[in-house]
Parts: sequence; structure tokens; C-alpha cells
Amino acid sequence: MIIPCPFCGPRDLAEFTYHGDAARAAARPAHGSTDQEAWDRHVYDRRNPAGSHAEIWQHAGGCRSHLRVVRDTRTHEITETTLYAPEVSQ
Amino acid sequence: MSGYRRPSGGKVIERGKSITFTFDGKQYFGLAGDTLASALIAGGVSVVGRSFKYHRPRGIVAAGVDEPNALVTVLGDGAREPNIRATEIEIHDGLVCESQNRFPSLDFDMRALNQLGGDALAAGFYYKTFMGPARWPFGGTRTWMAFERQIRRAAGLGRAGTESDTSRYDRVNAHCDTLVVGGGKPGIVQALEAARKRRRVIVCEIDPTLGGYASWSGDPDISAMITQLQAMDNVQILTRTTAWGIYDGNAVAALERVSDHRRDRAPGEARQRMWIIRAGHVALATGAFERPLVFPGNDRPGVMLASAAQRYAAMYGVLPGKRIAIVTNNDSAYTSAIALKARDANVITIIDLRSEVSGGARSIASVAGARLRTGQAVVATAGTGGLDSIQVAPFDHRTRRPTGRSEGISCDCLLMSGGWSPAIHLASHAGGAPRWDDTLKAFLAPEDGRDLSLHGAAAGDFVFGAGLSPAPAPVYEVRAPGKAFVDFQHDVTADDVRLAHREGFHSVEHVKRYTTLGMATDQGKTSSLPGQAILADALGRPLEQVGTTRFRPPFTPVSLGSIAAERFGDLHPERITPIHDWHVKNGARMVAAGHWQRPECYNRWKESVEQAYIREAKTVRRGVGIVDVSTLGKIDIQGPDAAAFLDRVYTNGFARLPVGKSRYGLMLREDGFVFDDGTTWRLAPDRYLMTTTTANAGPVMQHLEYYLNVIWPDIRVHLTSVTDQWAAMAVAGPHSRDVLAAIVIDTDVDNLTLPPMGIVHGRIAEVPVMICRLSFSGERAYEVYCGAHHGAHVWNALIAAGEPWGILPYGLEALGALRIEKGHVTGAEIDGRTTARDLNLDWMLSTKKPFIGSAMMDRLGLVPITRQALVGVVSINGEKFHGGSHIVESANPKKPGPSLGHVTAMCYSPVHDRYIGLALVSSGRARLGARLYATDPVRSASHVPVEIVRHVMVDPSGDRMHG
Amino acid sequence: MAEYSALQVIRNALGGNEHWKPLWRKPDPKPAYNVIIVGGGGHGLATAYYLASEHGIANVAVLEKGWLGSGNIGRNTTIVRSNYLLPENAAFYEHSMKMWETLSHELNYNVMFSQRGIINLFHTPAQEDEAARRGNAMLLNGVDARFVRPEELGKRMPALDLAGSSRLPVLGGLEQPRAGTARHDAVAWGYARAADRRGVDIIENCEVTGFIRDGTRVTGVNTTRGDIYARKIGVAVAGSTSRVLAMAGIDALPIESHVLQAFVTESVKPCLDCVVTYGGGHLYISQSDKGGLVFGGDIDGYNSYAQRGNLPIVEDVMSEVVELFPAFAKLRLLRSWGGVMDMSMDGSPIITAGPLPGMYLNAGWCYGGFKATPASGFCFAHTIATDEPHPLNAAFSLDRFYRGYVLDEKGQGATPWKH
Amino acid sequence: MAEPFISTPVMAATAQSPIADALLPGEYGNLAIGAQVALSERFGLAICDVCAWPGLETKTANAIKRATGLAVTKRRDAVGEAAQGFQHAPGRWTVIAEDPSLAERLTRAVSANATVVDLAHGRTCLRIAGEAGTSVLAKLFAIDFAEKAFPVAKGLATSHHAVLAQIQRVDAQTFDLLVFRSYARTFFHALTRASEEFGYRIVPPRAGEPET
Ligand SMILES: Cc1cc2nc3c(=O)[nH]c(=O)nc-3n(C[C@H](O)[C@H](O)[C@H](O)COP(=O)(O)OP(=O)(O)OC[C@H]3O[C@@H](n4cnc5c(N)ncnc54)[C@H](O)[C@@H]3O)c2cc1C
Ligand SMILES: NC(=O)c1ccc[n+]([C@@H]2O[C@H](COP(=O)([O-])OP(=O)(O)OC[C@H]3O[C@@H](n4cnc5c(N)ncnc54)[C@H](O)[C@@H]3O)[C@@H](O)[C@H]2O)c1
Ligand SMILES: Cc1cc2nc3c(=O)[nH]c(=O)nc-3n(C[C@H](O)[C@H](O)[C@H](O)COP(=O)(O)O)c2cc1C
Ligand SMILES: [Zn+2]
Repeated sequence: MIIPCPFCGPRDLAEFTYHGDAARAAARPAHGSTDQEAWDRHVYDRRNPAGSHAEIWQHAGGCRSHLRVVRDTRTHEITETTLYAPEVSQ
Repeated sequence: MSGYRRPSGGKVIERGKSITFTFDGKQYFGLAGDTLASALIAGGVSVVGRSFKYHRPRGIVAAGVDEPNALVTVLGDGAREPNIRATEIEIHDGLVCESQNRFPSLDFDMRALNQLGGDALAAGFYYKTFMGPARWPFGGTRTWMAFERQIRRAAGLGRAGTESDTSRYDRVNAHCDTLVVGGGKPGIVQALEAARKRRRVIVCEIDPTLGGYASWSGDPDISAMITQLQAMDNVQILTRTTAWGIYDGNAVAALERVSDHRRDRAPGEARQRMWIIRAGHVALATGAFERPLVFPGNDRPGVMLASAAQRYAAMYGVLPGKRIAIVTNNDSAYTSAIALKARDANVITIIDLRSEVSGGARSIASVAGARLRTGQAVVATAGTGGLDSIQVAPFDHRTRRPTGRSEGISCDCLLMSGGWSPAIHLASHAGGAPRWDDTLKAFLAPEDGRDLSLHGAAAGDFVFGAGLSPAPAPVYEVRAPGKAFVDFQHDVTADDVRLAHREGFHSVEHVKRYTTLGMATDQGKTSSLPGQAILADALGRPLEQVGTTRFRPPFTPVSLGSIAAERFGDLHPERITPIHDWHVKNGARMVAAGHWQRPECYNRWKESVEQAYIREAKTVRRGVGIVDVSTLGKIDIQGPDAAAFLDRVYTNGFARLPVGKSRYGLMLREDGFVFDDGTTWRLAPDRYLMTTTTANAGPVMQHLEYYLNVIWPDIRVHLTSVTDQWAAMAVAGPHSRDVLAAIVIDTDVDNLTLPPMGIVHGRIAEVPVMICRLSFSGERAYEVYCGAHHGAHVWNALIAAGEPWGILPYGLEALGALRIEKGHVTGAEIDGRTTARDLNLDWMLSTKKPFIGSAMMDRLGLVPITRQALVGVVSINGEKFHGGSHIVESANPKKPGPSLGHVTAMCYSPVHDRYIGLALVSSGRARLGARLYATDPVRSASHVPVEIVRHVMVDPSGDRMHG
Repeated sequence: MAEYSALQVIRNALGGNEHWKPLWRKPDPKPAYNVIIVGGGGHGLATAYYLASEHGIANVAVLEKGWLGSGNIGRNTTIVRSNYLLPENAAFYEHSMKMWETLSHELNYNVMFSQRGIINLFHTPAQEDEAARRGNAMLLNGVDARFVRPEELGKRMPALDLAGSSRLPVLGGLEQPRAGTARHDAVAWGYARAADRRGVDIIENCEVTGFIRDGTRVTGVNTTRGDIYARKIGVAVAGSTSRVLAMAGIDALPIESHVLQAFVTESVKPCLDCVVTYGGGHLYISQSDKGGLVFGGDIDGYNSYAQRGNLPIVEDVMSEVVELFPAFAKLRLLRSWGGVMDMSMDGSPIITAGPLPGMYLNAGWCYGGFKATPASGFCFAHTIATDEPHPLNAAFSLDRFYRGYVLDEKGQGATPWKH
Repeated sequence: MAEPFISTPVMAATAQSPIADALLPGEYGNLAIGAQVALSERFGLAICDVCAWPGLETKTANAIKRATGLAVTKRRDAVGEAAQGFQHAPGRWTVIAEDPSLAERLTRAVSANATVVDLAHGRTCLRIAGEAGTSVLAKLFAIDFAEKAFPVAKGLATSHHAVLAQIQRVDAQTFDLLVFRSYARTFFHALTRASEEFGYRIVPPRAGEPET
């Protein structure tokens, strides 16, 4: 797989590390929240969709930026890559 | 087969340049440019191997990568290379090959099996037997395993060696706009077109030369096109290079055989090279594979694909027989016939399964001087060793059966053509379903929206010549008595396919798995379609609905060494500290800690590891020792929110840590379990230096970056890994301060200036250093940091300064012993399943602020006091126990009872003069004082009485380190 | 009914093998069943078989969207072992191991369970202690285990490079002698045949496309072959768990789907007599009865339903193979493929009633569910039949995550791609 | 307590290169047509990481320019006489110079616009020059080294398996590679191995650089 890093350009999969569903990261309960159920859901539950998936990758073997990558989990086709900005994923 | 070399002709051979090689211990001669296959055919060799299951003699069938039979072992530079197709070996002087699977030494059981005869060994027979009796003594899996041994020995192809491969493999990363796979005419056309548009082009071609079919069929334009292409400066041509896989994003893996075809290699030259080509567009012009026909005796040496014979004749000047018959279901074989005729071959007859044949074909047959027999089929072959004759009979292609008496024809070579299958393998790697083309009777590439195109025969663009049709008759099988092979290499017969169907295996994928059709080293390049056609017949469904099995990388087998490439023989990079060479020179035994190399201990006078570490640990407790801790992860944390950030990531507070002080910190994962620990130093109001454990340096950095970039982007903090910037050494022991006082200038190191957890800046032997008073050993101790390039210098200075106090270096083992005595945790305790409470670190859980993991750490399952908690264990009778031992109640090693926990770490304690350890024991704190056993049945068989004690076993009050 | 035996093989051979019967019928779906099992993989088929054989519930349909065994049962590296650390896992997998030992007899189908042993190599003193910890746990849990020293390893695996090219010598190995491999496809076929013989309807090419609900209760399924009703519906669809449960409105589960690749070389004569794992990376190797060396390594590490992997893992795995066995550098990779795994948040499985009334869930097998097949079917059948978990699967509940009773063999926490 | 030091310049007399022992000047490998690459270490350089706060990237680039004379901008990397600089991550520059006071000068220049971290000891700078340079590098890095894709002065961050590396093109046939000091020896070994088939020369440190 080749991921087009918005800063570095297209780079090999091997340079990236995965951080999962971007929507999940965006929905993390506020720091200090004591809503146990919200935390349970956040830490353990996954949507795991078959199809378009907005996810977070870190270009750990390159510029170390976190990226938001929209990828189809059935075909691995990448349709969108941006530097991660929390608003976008909300 | 009575093949021979013609006195002239042969496009790629050099007449005059004779090559000597060895096959099965016998010397043969070939010509430069020959493949092993062409040279063997020229030498009249017909049997080159034995089949997989029935061990039938087999000859050469194809001329390229689709060859199913002629597999040999190449004995090169020490390491055996089994299963190499004779059609892909370019001979060179000194080449040594041997045939495979040839004289199987079957032992008694196997022979008994064989006597049952062929039909008992039909597809899947092993599923129905060898279960043995249900009960002892042959119950369970015993019977099967006894038979399995024999079956395994009988199966398999070549033999793998045990000697290490000493050859070199390389990797090259390449980038281009257009990658053309296949250097035949359509490929060259694509490459030229892209090159003229100033695209960067790479062309890869399996063969040593470009041209493909156009070259051997004598296309008049091809050499000019090749010359033109070679002249383009934006085209890179890779011959002897097979594209074997297309991965996401058009990353194409290809294998170049750099020097396999030569006896000698230049210094540093690889045997093979793995190319990873990232291409904007991939143009596949990979040609097509001719299909065999399925008829009884079709596996006899001397039966060959029609196009293969044509290719041998054109490229190598070799003819496979003196009297050649052809059997076909399509027109392309007529092209072969005429081409062979043009090279003086004696084509005696063309047997066409079709009852109607076009005028074009008819006239070709007559030009070729071959008697045309339409509506007929080969129903048997005969011969000893090779082919002597065939039986031909009238044939009804609807029933697939002969309809009349057969007639014998004497011939020494039978060419077959079942039509063509486009080479859509690479285009199918993404997993789309190939599309059926009912005219061509072939599967075409799936459309999957990638930047990929197909050209020439690979796209189903077959041109066989004027007046000839690209459409074969949909009949691939002649149903007559006798074994008719579909998959030559795996010995799968037409009856096997029907048996699978009869037993309910109706999917092509089932038939593949049940019969192993298409699972051999040729992956069904030739056999798949005929097999699927037989299944379609059995099902009474059109082939289109039956479909084809899934294509997977690699396109042709690829050496494991080439995929490992530069990592072969050099898998793990080595990380060394600035003091590494000193350690090695001073007798350290180095051990791997992740990529790091660290001293385990410094052996003197032939000490054992245990003797060495005890000596080293004693030195620290009684005098002074020094240890290299440069491997600790170090992260520079800067910014106005640095303190707030640390308060979120650590369980304890860092905001109120004064500048010039350090603090021990604990991190949890989001799920509430312990993640890592370490000290963090406040160097300025908005600047900290965080240290992590060696193992977790990378993960902690990633963890922090993630929270900073993704979760809390408003926090203004910058992180930089400075692990490599600093050399770090800990000076520990009652005399540590004396040593520092003797050498450090520009600062005092007395208790007032440098109290526990204090930080000072000074100089050692001219070099600026930063010193923090920290103790992992429980003794008074200091961590000295300096620029890494100065590390060895400072270390030497400290060793020299420490001489009056007998300073000694200590290694990981002593470090471990000291921390065990002191009850400090490391990775053995922080194993991802322990909580802060389990590790007696609940005092570090701030109640004044939330932190990562605080929301989850109090869940039901994480708090019971019955959980395993960290305790100390002390050997009661002085006996040694071992790390990894489990803690049990029973005194009887034979009946130890259930595990209560395990010893995470153990050592000989110089302080207690006995073996002690740390353990995670259920209800640990409630068991203090209990006498239990550390049992190690799997390793040492020791069963040692131990007392459970508090985890801090030395200086619980901390007087020694604070003093 | 013709039972399989050597005698039958010979008798049939004399008759030209014309008289063998289909392993399972090809029934059309009935309108309703007592139990529907969604998913014709190993676990679904085993569940159906044990429902019939252990609980007398034969009015069962197994619905498979493709061909039987097309999921992970048909693409795994066939390793069967019970060398677990945590007692809950140890008990379950050891029970499975015992079932494997008699499975061919039980099914009257040779699943070729070959107890050739698995050896986990270790390379540093710390790893040796970890191996001892695990080995001792196994012995205390009644599972077989032994330490193997380098000399023995060298004898058993002449091609193994004990020195290691780069600083990770082989110090020894932890062996489970009873572990081994089985013929993966045969397990599916054997269970299918045995279940069919007890009256279970095995329905291929029947994809479940929705659930029929009565309030919250699940009462049937929509399929590509029509609606089918049932009192109880067990879902055992491995990598497709999230997709299938989403059809019932469950939009999040402690599961992610990830692709794991596997590899096989061209076949060679026997050269590796046990299963071996490398401690300096992530690799396991064994040799199939056909002669191919079969490898697996890490998962690719991102959500995927694509059943195929990417190149970096191919490179990693081959690098590790030739690190351990430098003589194999000249052997050739024949085929690589992928499967979609149901990675759970702690790396351990889920076998439970729920999450909706009328529904039962069997999932979270990660890359280790092949060895579980018999026990999984056995426990899932028990759970479905009695509405209570069997003691062996009581810990494999869905709420263990939220309650904090995770079963985390690897200690990786809720990062499924690291398990 | 003394002021925390911002940087620890490399002092020639006391510093040691991690690859000193491997840097044996001479010609190696396939020398049939002479050495086609030259390998050397640039030891003792000042190396800094400059990280701008969001929105202050231009100001930071200007500050780097002021401190070093390098014509870096938000978009452009630069190779100068006495210094080199390139952006390896958004808003984040590596600056290399021979002047040991680099860190101090940068810190002063960027003031509150950015942070500066001294990495003079933490990184090893290797130089590869010559005709076959890009062929050698292509074996180790999945980077397009064509001049169009990787023009002179451009720098980037990438990795060779576990070894992170920053690469700057100094001129058409010369590249500087920055790798972590602890991996330098292993990496240098990989580099020489990759160079063997082309023939390579190890070039001694320049006069005036520390004898190591
Ligand atoms: C490459 C690889 C290697 C592995 N190696 C090992 C190993 O060595 N040892 C080990 O123990 N385990 C291993 N595993 C794991 C093991 O294969 C799986 O855990 C196990 O097979 C899962 O259970 P199953 O057989 O029921 O799943 P599957 O065979 O995947 O069965 C699920 C079935 O459900 C069907 N299905 C899905 N959706 C629907 C629907 N909507 N309607 C109807 N049917 C549907 C699928 O088609 C599939 O057939 C490996 C897995 C992979 C991929
Ligand atoms: N009567 C006949 O025999 C007859 C007549 C017409 C055509 N044909 C067949 O049709 C085809 C002609 O097709 P074409 O002109 O499209 O192609 P071609 O066969 O001339 O060229 C395809 C080329 O691609 C190469 N190739 C294939 N896979 C590759 C890979 N993975 N990596 C690198 N190189 C690869 C092959 O070595 C070959 O040289 C031939 O297969 C030919 O035999 C046969
Ligand atoms: C244990 C095992 C051994 C295998 N051996 C072979 C083999 O010798 N030849 C082969 O072509 N495929 C072999 N395969 C792979 C299958 O052909 C197939 O790729 C795999 O089952 C996945 O199916 P798919 O590729 O159709 O998706 C093997 C698979 C397994 C699980
Ligand atoms: Zn990037």
C-alpha cells in the first residue's frame, strides 16, 4: 500500500503506523469525564465498517505527522489523505 | 522423445559456443543461449523427472514458466535449489543439476499401499482411511502419524539442503510513471508510446531478451522496435525480471535473476534482486498460456504443447521429434504446424477434435504437408520411455467420447493445443473475479478500477494469422479408458475431478482443494481451465458459472532469499551506546535488549555469569559501581503547556515539580493498566527531560505524540526524541559521591547542593555534564548525562576517578539484582496485565487530577485484592529457584496444585546472602510471611520453599540512598 | 451408510470409485428451524454437529454465504496447540486438544491431526524466563510442556541456524509435544459430513442479509435464498462478525477485522518435523504433508475485509524465515494469501448468549481459532442449547471488557492489531 | 544550581564518532571500473531541530535565515556554504552547521516562535557522493531519487527498516544522511554493503576535523 502523506508525498506502508478509527479518536470522552459507559464504549467498542473508513495513521518512519486517511476496508483504496486535524473527524 | 538440434537456425543460441553441464551426474553439451530444457531436448533426453504422486516418468511439456514437469534441483554454491524449471535455467559451464523424485525409496508400508493400485490412491483417499482403531494402543492420532510419515516421504518434490545459502540478495526501490510488464510486441508498443510522451518507463521481461512471441514467430518489425526502445533515455529495460505481485497502490514486486545464468559473480554482485516498483500506471502485456488437452496417456514424455515446439524450433534450433503429430481444438496449432514445417519438421498429421475446420486451417495443413483428421481424437499413447505411437479414433465432441475404432499412428512427438488462457494473474491479484469471454473460451482480467491496463494476448487479443479464428471449440477432454491427466505435476486426472464432483465438491475452489488441481508449482497455469471445463460438464453448467479459482501472488515462485533481500544474514539492526567499545574491550558479555546491545556482566577470571553479577552487585552495595544506562528512552518536552501535559500522561503530578528536580512517574494505558515508568526532570519552567524504559522508548514517544496531535491539539508542547543525544551512566554505591566529588567541577555534589532527585550541571574532564541524583539500586547514586560523542571520554574519566574506591562497571544482571532487592519494577512486572495497585504503586495514583487511564483503572476486575500482587520471595533453605517458576502451596513437586502466581525475576542477593525474587502472587499482600514453594517443573525441576515477604527487601526506609 | 475405512477405499477402488456419496446433501432451506447457525466455517459446522450429537437438536441449518469452508477455516496455517498462559484459556484450549486427539474417529473422517509438536524458540535470558513461566503454567494446568536445548534443536532441525546471523542466537525452545497441525479443509468437510448425517441442513451460497426481529428478539434471518425463521440464531462468522451484527442494529463490538497473510513454498521432501516459532520476531513455520513449508507472521495491522495483504509483511516474514533457516533462502515462495480475522480487544474469544435475545455470538478468534474448533463448537452448542455458558466458556463473555476481566495473553490492551 | 545548558557542542578533543573504527580510508568492492561512490562522515557538526509553533512557521523560517544565512522558507530547503537546512516535518527543520554555537544562535533567533533542540551528538551525518550514489540509496530507501522528484537542497525524512534517516541532496550526486547515532555503525555497514557492487571509496575526515 502507498499512502500519500500530505507533507512528504506518496510513501510506502512500511513507514506508517496505524491508530485506528478516526471517529473513535474524535469521540474520546473529555479529559476528566467520569462517564463510565462512555469510556467503556470508547476503549473497547469498534464500528469496524466494511467500506469507507476514516482512520488515523502516523507517518512514524517519516515526518511523524498524524494523518487522516479515508480508505475503503474492502479494497484498500485510499480516497483522501490530510494532516490530522481534530475538527475534520468530528 | 527423439529431439535433436537442427544444423542451422535458433535465434538466441550461439552456434560455435559450446557449454558443458551436468545432469544427474552425466555430462551434456549445449550451446550458449540454451535453456536446460532446450539443451536436454537437443540431447535426445526425454524423461526429466517423475510425477508427484504416481511417480510416472515425465518429459518437457512447455517452453516457459508454465512448465509443469521438468523440475530439477540446481546444485550451486553449496545450497541446494530444488524445483527449478528446466525451461528457465540458462545453461552455463559448470552448471550441475539433478532430477527429482526419481527413485523414491518407499519403505514397506508405502509399497503395500501402492499395490492397492491407482484407483485407491484417487483424490482424497487419505481422508477416508488411516484413522486406525479408536482405542489404545493405536488410538488417538498414533495410526495416522505412522502413515503420515510415509506419505510425507513419498510426497514432496526436490530436497531442501541444510547448508546455509551463501549468496547475496539485493533490493532496489524504483519509481516510474509507466511500468510495462512483458517485453513482447504489445509491451514494446506500450513502452514506446509512453516513452514518447516523456514518461518515465520501466519494462520488465522474464526472458533474457525482449520480443516475446513476435521474436520467435519471426515478426519482421520486432528487432527495429527493440532497438528503438533501447535508445530511449527515459526507458529502463529489465530483462530476466519477473513481475510477481501487484500490491495496493500499484506497488509491483519483481524478481531479477542477476547472475544465476553465469558461473562467476563480480564482488558485491547479487544472485537475485528484488525490485519494488511504484508505478503510476501498470501496463500488462504478459501474453497467454497454451492449454493442454486431456486424453488418456497425455502425460507420456513426447507429448508437448504445440507452441512450445514452435518456440524450441525458432529460438534454439531444436526439434522435439522426427515424426510429429498434432492434436488440437483450435486454429493456433495450425500456425505452429506451419512454423515447424518451415524449420524442416516432419509434421505428419493434425488431429482436430472439431468436425468442422475452416478453409484457412485446411490450407495451412496441406501446406504443412500434414494429413488433417477432423472430428478425431487421440485416445491413447504408447511407448517405453518416450512416445512411440498414438491411437486415434473418431470423436463426438458433444459427448467427449470416441465413436469408433481407433487407428494407430506411429510418431515420436505429439503436440497438443487446447486454446489459450490470457495471463491475467497479476491483474487478478486484487481479488476481483475474472470475466468469461465466450468467444475466446477464456477468462479475462477483472475490472477493478485500478490504474492498470492489459494489452495483447493478455487482454484476449489473439491473432493467429489470416483466415484463422481465435475461438477454440469448447472441448478439452477425450473420455476414453486410461488415466487422462489434467494437472500433470500433481497427478490429478479427469476422473479425480469427477470423483470430487460426485462427493459433493461442486465449487471450483472445493475441487481444487480436494484434488489439489492447480496447487502445484505451476499453479495451474496450463491445467486450470481444462479442469474447470470437466467440472462444468459434470455439473451440467456453463463454464462461466463455474468460474475460476483465485489468483494469488507470486506469479511464479520466488526465492525466499530474494524477498528477504538485504536483510538476509542481517535481520536485526544493532544499536550501540557511546560506551559500547569500552564494554567489549573490558570483557563484557553483550546481550540483546531489543535492538540494543548491553553488557550482561563483565566476566573476569573465567567467572560464571552468576559469580560476575554477584561480585558486581556487592561492589555497588559496599563501594561504588558504574553502569551504562544510555539506552533509556529520553524525550525532550518543551512548551508552555509542558507541565499540564505531563500531568495528563502521568498518574502523579509534575506541575509542581521545582525546576532542577526530577520525579519518578508512572503512566497507564487508556484501559487503566500500567504502561511505563521512568523519571522526568524539570530543566526549566517549560522544559522537561522525560526518561522511559529502554524497551518502551519508541512506544512512549508514539503514545505522547498521539495524544498531543490527535487528542489534545490545543496543548502547546513539542516533543523530540533525544535518546541518542545523551550518554548516560549511573554511579552508585556508598562511595559514589566521593567519586563525583573527586572529578566534577563547576558544581558541588554534596547533599545540600545535590539532594535526592536534585539535578546539577557541571563538568567532568572538561566535558559539560548534567547530574541527577537518582537511585535504581537503592544505594546513593547519580546519573551522569553528557553529549553522546563525549560519553566514552566521561566514562573513562569516572572510572579513573573511581579507582581509589575500587569502582567497577556493572552489567544488566547486577542492575537486575540490585533492583530486585529494592523491589523496583521493570518489564517483567509491567507486562501489560498489571495495575498500579498490583505493583504496590497505588501511592502514585493522584486523586487530585484525571490522567490517562484514571477513568478505567477502577473497574470491577481491576481492583479485587485477590488479584496477583507484587511481593518478594526469599528462598528459605538457601536453594536456588528460577525466574518463571510458579508459586504453589504444595510441598510435593509431583502434585504442586494450582498456580498462585509466578516469579517475575530472581537473583542471588548479596545483602541477604540467599536467593530472592519478586513475584506476582494472588492475594499477595495477604500472604506476607506465608511459606510457599517456587516450582519450576519445566526447566530445572526445582521446587524450593520460599517465604513471601514485602517487595522491598533492602533498605525499606531509603536511608542508604538518601544519606 | 457407507462408513469410511481402508476396506471401503479398496472396495470402491475396485468399482472405479463410482459409488462414493456426497459428503453432505444440498438441501433447499426449510422455512424454519430450531436453530440457525450463520457461518459455514469450522466453528459453525462444529456447533451444528454438537447441537445434534450432544443435545439432540438436529433441526438445525448452517447458512454459508459462499462455498463451505471459504472463510478462515480454509486459509489458516493449521496449528493446533494449547500452550496458553492464562488459566481460562488453558482450560478451554486443552479441552479442545483432547477433542482433537479423537476427532478423526468421532467424525469418521481423517482430519490428519499430526501431533508433531510445537517449539517456541527463545533467544535471550529474559525470553527464557518467559518461556519457563509459560511452560510451568502449562504443566500446572495439566498441559504437556518441556524445555528443548539447542543440541536437540540442532538434531531435530538440521537446517536451523542456532547461532543466528544477528545477535539473537537460539538459546532453546519451549515445546508442547502434543501440539501439531491438522488438515484445515478436512476439518470443515469432516464436521459437515458428520452434521449432515445427523440431519443438519448445510446450505451453501446462502448469505444472511438481515435479521428478522420481534421487538428486540431475533426470530429469523433474511437470506439470498429467502427468509428463514428459527428459535435461536447462532452467529459464527469470524472476520465478518461486525458486518453481520450490524444487520441486527449492533453497530459496535469489541472486535476489529484485520487481515493476516499466510504463505507456502513449493513442496520439498520432509525437512521440518515440528512447528517452530521464532522469538526474535513474529513467525511460525511448519511443513504440510504435501511438502510445502507453511508460514505466518504478524497481521498487516489495519482494518481490512479484503482477504489479501500487503508487501511489507511478506518481506518481514521471509526475512525471518531465512534468518532461522538460512538454507531455505533458495526455496521458493509458491503462494501467499490472506484471511480476515476477528481481532478482539484482549486477543481472547467471545462465546456467549446475546447480545440480543434469541441471538448467540461466537467470535473474536483472532489468528488462533482453528485449534479451538472442536471446543468452540462444543461450548457454543452448549450455550445455545441450555442458554447457559459451559464452565469452559464462562470467561469468554462479552461484558468482560467493560467489567475489567480481560483475558490478555499478550498484555497489549485494547489495541487489537497488536494481539 | 547552574543554568541548564541548552546545547553541548561537540568538543574535538573529547568526542568520538560511533563509526570511527569502520571509517578506514581506502577503496573497496567491485573496482573493475573504479570506485563509483565515495562515503565519508561529517563528524563534529552542530545539528539542531527547530520546531515552530502553529502559525509561526514563516517567522521561524526567517529566524533560521537570520541565524544561519540559509535561504530556507516554508517551502524551500537550502544548502549554504556554512550551513544546511531542510524541513523534515510540517514546521520542523533540521539545521546543520559547522559553527558550534548554532544551537545558541538559533534559540536566540527563534525566540518564542519555535523551540530548538540540540542533536549534535544524537545524529551521525554520513555523506555519499558519486555517480552510483542514487543507485546505492535506492537499495536502502523507498524514495524516488530522480532529480525532478528530489531536487538539490531538498531534505526529507524516511527510514530503512527500523533506522530512521533524514536525507538532504547537497548537489546532483551528493547526499547527506542523518541517522541516529546508536544505529550509525549498523547503518554504515549496510551502506558499504550496498555500495560494494559499484566499488566505493571511504574518504578520510577533512583536515581540521577531529582525528577520531
Ligand atoms: C492466515 C491465517 C492463519 C491462521 N492460522 C491459524 C493457526 O495456525 N491456528 C489456529 O488455531 N488458527 C489460525 N487462524 C485462525 C482460524 O483460522 C480462525 O480463527 C477460525 O477459522 C475462525 O473460525 P471459523 O472457522 O468458524 O471461521 P470461518 O471459516 O471464517 O467461518 C465463517 C464463515 O461465515 C461465513 N459468513 C460470513 N458472513 C456471512 C453471512 N452474512 N451469511 C452467511 N455466512 C456468512 C463466511 O463465508 C465463512 O465461511 C488463522 C487464520 C488466518 C486467516
Ligand atoms: N500459434 C501460436 O502459437 C500463437 C499465435 C498467436 C499468439 N500466440 C500466443 O499469444 C501470445 C502473444 O502474446 P503477446 O504478443 O501479447 O505477448 P508475448 O507472449 O509476445 O509477450 C509476453 C511477454 O511477457 C513476458 N511476461 C509474462 N509475464 C511476465 C511477468 N510477470 N513479468 C515479466 N514479464 C512477463 C513473457 O516472457 C513474454 O515475453 C503468446 O503467448 C503466444 O504464444 C500463439
Ligand atoms: C496449510 C495450507 C497449505 C497450502 N498449500 C498450498 C499448496 O501447496 N499449493 C497451493 O497452491 N496453495 C496452497 N495453499 C493455499 C490455498 O491455495 C489458498 O490460497 C488458501 O487456502 C486461501 O484461499 P484463496 O487463495 O482461494 O483465497 C495452502 C493453504 C494452506 C492453509
Ligand atoms: Zn510524512
